[in-house]
Amino acid sequence: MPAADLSADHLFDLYRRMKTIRVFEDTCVAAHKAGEIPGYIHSSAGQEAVPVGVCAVLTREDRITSTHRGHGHGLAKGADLERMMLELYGRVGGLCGGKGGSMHVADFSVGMLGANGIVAGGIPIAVGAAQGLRLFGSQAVVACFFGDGAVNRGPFMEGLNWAAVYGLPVLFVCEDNTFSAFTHSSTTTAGPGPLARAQACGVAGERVDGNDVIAVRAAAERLVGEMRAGGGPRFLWCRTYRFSGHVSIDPATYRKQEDLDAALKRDPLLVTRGQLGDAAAADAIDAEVEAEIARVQDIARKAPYPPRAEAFDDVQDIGSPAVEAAR
Amino acid sequence: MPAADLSADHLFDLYRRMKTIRVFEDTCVAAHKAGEIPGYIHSSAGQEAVPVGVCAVLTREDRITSTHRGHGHGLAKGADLERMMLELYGRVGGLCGGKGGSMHVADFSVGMLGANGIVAGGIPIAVGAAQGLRLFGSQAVVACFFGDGAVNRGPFMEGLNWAAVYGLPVLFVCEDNTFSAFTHSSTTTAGPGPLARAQACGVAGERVDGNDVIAVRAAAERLVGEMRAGGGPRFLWCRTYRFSGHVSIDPATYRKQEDLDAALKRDPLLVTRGQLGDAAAADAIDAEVEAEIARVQDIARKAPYPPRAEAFDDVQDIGSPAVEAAR
Amino acid sequence: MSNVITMGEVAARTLADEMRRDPTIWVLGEDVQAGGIFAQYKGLFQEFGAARVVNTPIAESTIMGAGLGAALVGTRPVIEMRIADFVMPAIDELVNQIAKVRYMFGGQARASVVVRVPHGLHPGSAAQHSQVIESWFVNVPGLVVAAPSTALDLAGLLRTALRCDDPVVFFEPKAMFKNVADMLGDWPAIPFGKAERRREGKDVTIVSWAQAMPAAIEAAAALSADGVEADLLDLRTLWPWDSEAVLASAARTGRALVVQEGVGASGFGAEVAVTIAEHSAARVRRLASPRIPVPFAPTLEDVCFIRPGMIVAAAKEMVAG
Amino acid sequence: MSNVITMGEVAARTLADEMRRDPTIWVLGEDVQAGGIFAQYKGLFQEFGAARVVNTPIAESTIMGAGLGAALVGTRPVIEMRIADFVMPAIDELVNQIAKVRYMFGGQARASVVVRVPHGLHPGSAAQHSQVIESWFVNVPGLVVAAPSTALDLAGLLRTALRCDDPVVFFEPKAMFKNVADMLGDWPAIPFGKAERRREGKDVTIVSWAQAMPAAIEAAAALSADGVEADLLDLRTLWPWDSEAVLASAARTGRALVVQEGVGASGFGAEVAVTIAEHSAARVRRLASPRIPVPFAPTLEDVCFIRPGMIVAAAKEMVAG
Ligand SMILES: Cc1ncc(C[n+]2csc(CCOP(=O)(O)OP(=O)(O)O)c2C)c(N)n1
Ligand SMILES: Cc1ncc(C[n+]2csc(CCOP(=O)(O)OP(=O)(O)O)c2C)c(N)n1
Ligand SMILES: [Mg+2]
Ligand SMILES: [Mg+2]
Repeated sequence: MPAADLSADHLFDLYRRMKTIRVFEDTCVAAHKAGEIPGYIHSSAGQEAVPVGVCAVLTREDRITSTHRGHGHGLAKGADLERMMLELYGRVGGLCGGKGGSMHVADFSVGMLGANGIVAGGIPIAVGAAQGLRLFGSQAVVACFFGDGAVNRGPFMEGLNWAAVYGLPVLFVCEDNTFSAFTHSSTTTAGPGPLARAQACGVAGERVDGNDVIAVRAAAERLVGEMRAGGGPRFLWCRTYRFSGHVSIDPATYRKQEDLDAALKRDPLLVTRGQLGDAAAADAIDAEVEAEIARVQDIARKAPYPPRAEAFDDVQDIGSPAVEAAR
Repeated sequence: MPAADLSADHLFDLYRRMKTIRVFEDTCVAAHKAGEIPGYIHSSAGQEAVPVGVCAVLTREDRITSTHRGHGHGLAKGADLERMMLELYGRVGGLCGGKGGSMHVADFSVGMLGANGIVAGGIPIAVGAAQGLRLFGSQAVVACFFGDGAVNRGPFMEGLNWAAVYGLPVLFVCEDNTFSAFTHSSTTTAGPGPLARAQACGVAGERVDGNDVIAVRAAAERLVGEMRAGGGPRFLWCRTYRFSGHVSIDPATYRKQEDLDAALKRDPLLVTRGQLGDAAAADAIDAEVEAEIARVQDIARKAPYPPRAEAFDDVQDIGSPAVEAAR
Repeated sequence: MSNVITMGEVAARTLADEMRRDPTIWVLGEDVQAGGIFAQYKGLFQEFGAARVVNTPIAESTIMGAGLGAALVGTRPVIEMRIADFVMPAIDELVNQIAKVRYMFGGQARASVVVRVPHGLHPGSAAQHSQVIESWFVNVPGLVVAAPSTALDLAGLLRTALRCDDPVVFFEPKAMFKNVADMLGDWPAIPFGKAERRREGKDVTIVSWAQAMPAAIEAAAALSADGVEADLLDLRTLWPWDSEAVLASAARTGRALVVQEGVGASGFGAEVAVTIAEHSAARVRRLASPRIPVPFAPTLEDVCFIRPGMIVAAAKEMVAG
Repeated sequence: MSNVITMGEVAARTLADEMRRDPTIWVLGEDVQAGGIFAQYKGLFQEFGAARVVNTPIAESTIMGAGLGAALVGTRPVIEMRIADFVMPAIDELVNQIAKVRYMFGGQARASVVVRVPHGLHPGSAAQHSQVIESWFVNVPGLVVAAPSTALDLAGLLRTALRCDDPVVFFEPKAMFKNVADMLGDWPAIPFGKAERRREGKDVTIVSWAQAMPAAIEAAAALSADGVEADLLDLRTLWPWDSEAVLASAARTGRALVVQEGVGASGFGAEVAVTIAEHSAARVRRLASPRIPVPFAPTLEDVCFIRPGMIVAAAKEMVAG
């Protein structure tokens, strides 16, 4: 049965979003391995409950910042599925016109301020976005996603302190998937963990089971509620596990099989299915999602690459290379 | 009376060092205002108990890193007074041959790895020094001095985490003089303070009255003892107050007169004099110190500037500008 | 009625003007409420308050990155960097993020920020407080780079920077902030990419900018006294830079001397001089600081300065040779 | 007996060699225990253990700064930066500290570090994983800059870097790490500052380095087939760089084409070309990537690559013109 305070519809909707992310990731990893998608793919399979749970309590006006593993964040915030697929394929119509690819998916129309190829790169951007919004008198909040590896980079602490100093409505979401690339994060992170670091900078928060979308959603709701009431920044530490390698071609041999097996048993999709308690309905959603993603993949495969001349657009207006080229 | 566990001799020695720093700073500020010393002077007047208390428990083999306000750290670690004065005057015989000046005083012969013009710049250097020393099997420890403003820069957290991850013997000493340049640090630092940040990164420590050299020394002794016993990094938060402006020419109008008055009553030299309980002996030390600093200032005033050609030395061996110039 | 003020005050007044015009402009940086270390923000806190003149923690990465975030939601931050040397902790945010967001995201985003960067030699400042790093940002697509040398140019280019949608790295001549000028009239916006002719001449082109300009002006006068007429151009902006004016001048004189403060090796002077060499038959030569960190002692530091005499000598050699 | 291995393995074996020789050499960086992302540290953890092959937190500032600290007490750290784009968070430590410590402290200190930086275009890597920033470090006094293009040069220059007391920024051609070569014999140290002639010719000098070299070699062969003999120099080190060899060649041919990967504006090619223009009568021209961030889609990204055909066309134009 769905949790008491969530309607069945809403829970099905959360499940559908999570499933969409999963199938999207798996499809893109396969397409990358098949040579259809250039560059790298960082799959968020196994972590879907985090962005879906958090974004469920955000409005379209709210903003998010993301990471190199950003497809799920974008899809959870409402980015267009077809255009995201087109972007990963580097085709015309992609979210970024093919200029960004997987690591730079963004959809500003829904408040998704961009994936980021730099670990912790989104953190200063998130606090600044909150500061800018305040200048306009906006009530919007900002959710800032980052990994467990990012908590060791300086901008993490700078951003926490910054948000607390100015009392900015930023929800810091640590998506703790256990690994920093090929390294178990426990070997490079000292102390009691991300939440303690946040508290030491004056940012209160919670730790939550990142595989349980209902729990993530509930915690996010509490924290964002406090933020909207003027409480300043909050922190949400979500424990989860990365199902794939760091990038699509990483066999992740550094990982213990037993850990992976244990994690797979706690697959967030399985957890949610259990909470839904309606396997047939879930199966139906699965089928719809798979069809939808097959459809957009087909579109992406057939779409043209952007014309070469577009490489010179959108660099800058003044001193533009287009001007130089035309000389 | 001297504290029970410190000999009178030792306490007199601590007082002499503190007084030396004070007179050095005051002399250099005056010389800078008189146009004798170029560049900037960041005086550490009022903060002398911190470096003197900490360095009292270090051996010559131990290393320290420092800040832009580094004269006191150097003198406390045993850097040559005359050569430091020569350096500030930019003369031949200066610690750095006149290449560094006030902001870059260093004396590697006594383990003083340099002042630093970059806030928090010494922190990564300190942890790396400890790591390097360990590779050689050295038992030496590293004390890392930085200000209360530095705790908001990313390398601060990176360095704490780093030292804890590798269990390195680094004593992080936060010399909290209340200000970050022209800004009261309380307005830019959120949360319960530097020590809490350290603890959140797995670094234990203490808070101490930074104007009481006996208390600083005692805390440093405890913490360094734990470090030498293999306990890993420790943190010492020293509360003190900057008597001068940020630089010699800063009138510090942003400072409340009552705060300054209160701080002057807690002048670390007065505190130590009280602990010494022998005004005549202290007066005698004062006179000796003043004479000594007048002596080295006189030497510095008369020393020649380095010859122009030396500007091209010590840049690099391969691709040296000296080679280029000679071509 | 005279209006004798410092260059720092000119900067502050220009910014105040623009902040009155556009409520989305705001400032963030260390100690900006105190007026900035060169008085270049003097009075702004008093007029615009803490919401628009934001004192920040010492956290350059986040000063730069937060400026970007605020730009992405539609404000126009002025990002104060104190001095060029302190940009370094913020280069990731400037180069990997600000310069690229518009492009990476296919035009969805704009980073309309002005990054203010006092730069150059300042006596007694030594290796970590004296650097010139212009060429790095010319090398970075997405960035506009300005480097005025006079109060009027600083005002006019700052105005343009605050009105333009591209991110601008705005280098300011830090040793000249205290110079006073009689700033009569108003200080109109100046377009990027237009050099200013400081002296007209037929014998040799001298191209310079930023803190090397005063020496270049003095040298040009001295040359004239000796019968050598220099065509002296102040670039004022480094990207885009006025290659048209420079090439036209070089074509007329047949000789171009490029004079810059800061290390010559891969300095911006190389880009100017090589462009002349590629596109004209003019002979080229550079004058710049040697490839050494800036030393402290006055006798050593002296080797980093470009003195008028050096320019005179180089120009005469070119004219003779 | 053949010894066909990848360039990544060549790098790892060379480093292993030197680590056996000198116990003060050690490595720090992200994922180095896993062998590095290009296998350039393969096997080192197994041989030297966790004390000398140190996996670090994701903290570039401190990776760089800790490397410096360890150098100041006498060790020789190899500082792994993963890719050039990630040097940016560590530029303060590299430029404000490492490059200057010896000088600022009047020769008391040495920063004998090797900063390894895989750089350049790598298909599909987009704006934040493809940059070429060589010229920034040529602009920084105190630094040696290497940029080999072959396995043998990588091995030989890495050896030299590990034996030299100056800090070396060691750029590695990241898209070539998987290339295999038959690495017979041993791989001796190669001095910094010596270019390698890849082809001899009298008609036009082509100067290149790093990832632009393969295209230059192909172009030189194609030119020869068309009767144009190029004198092709691979610089291998960018500071110091072999201006002697370049100037001698340019004097012989009277034309010099400088070919680089990465943005041309204030790229290192400008320094090379302008030096030729200043010191010889040779005509100069540059080929480089346009001043745009590196885009993702293959059709767009293509404009950033220097293709052999472009070199051939430019060289022929120069020879004809
Ligand atoms: C500044 C920086 N350093 C290194 C990298 C290379 N890198 C990409 S992802 C990654 C691991 C990040 O770990 P985490 O923050 O936990 O995110 P996850 O990949 O687990 O989602 C690393 C080291 C980078 N992109 N940026
Ligand atoms: C990275 C960096 N940013 C800014 C500065 C300019 N600056 C020099 S000292 C200082 C204040 C430092 O405050 P704190 O760390 O408390 O040290 P204190 O001056 O009080 O000793 C600032 C902002 C700098 N030197 N380096
Ligand atoms: Mg992770
Ligand atoms: Mg302070």
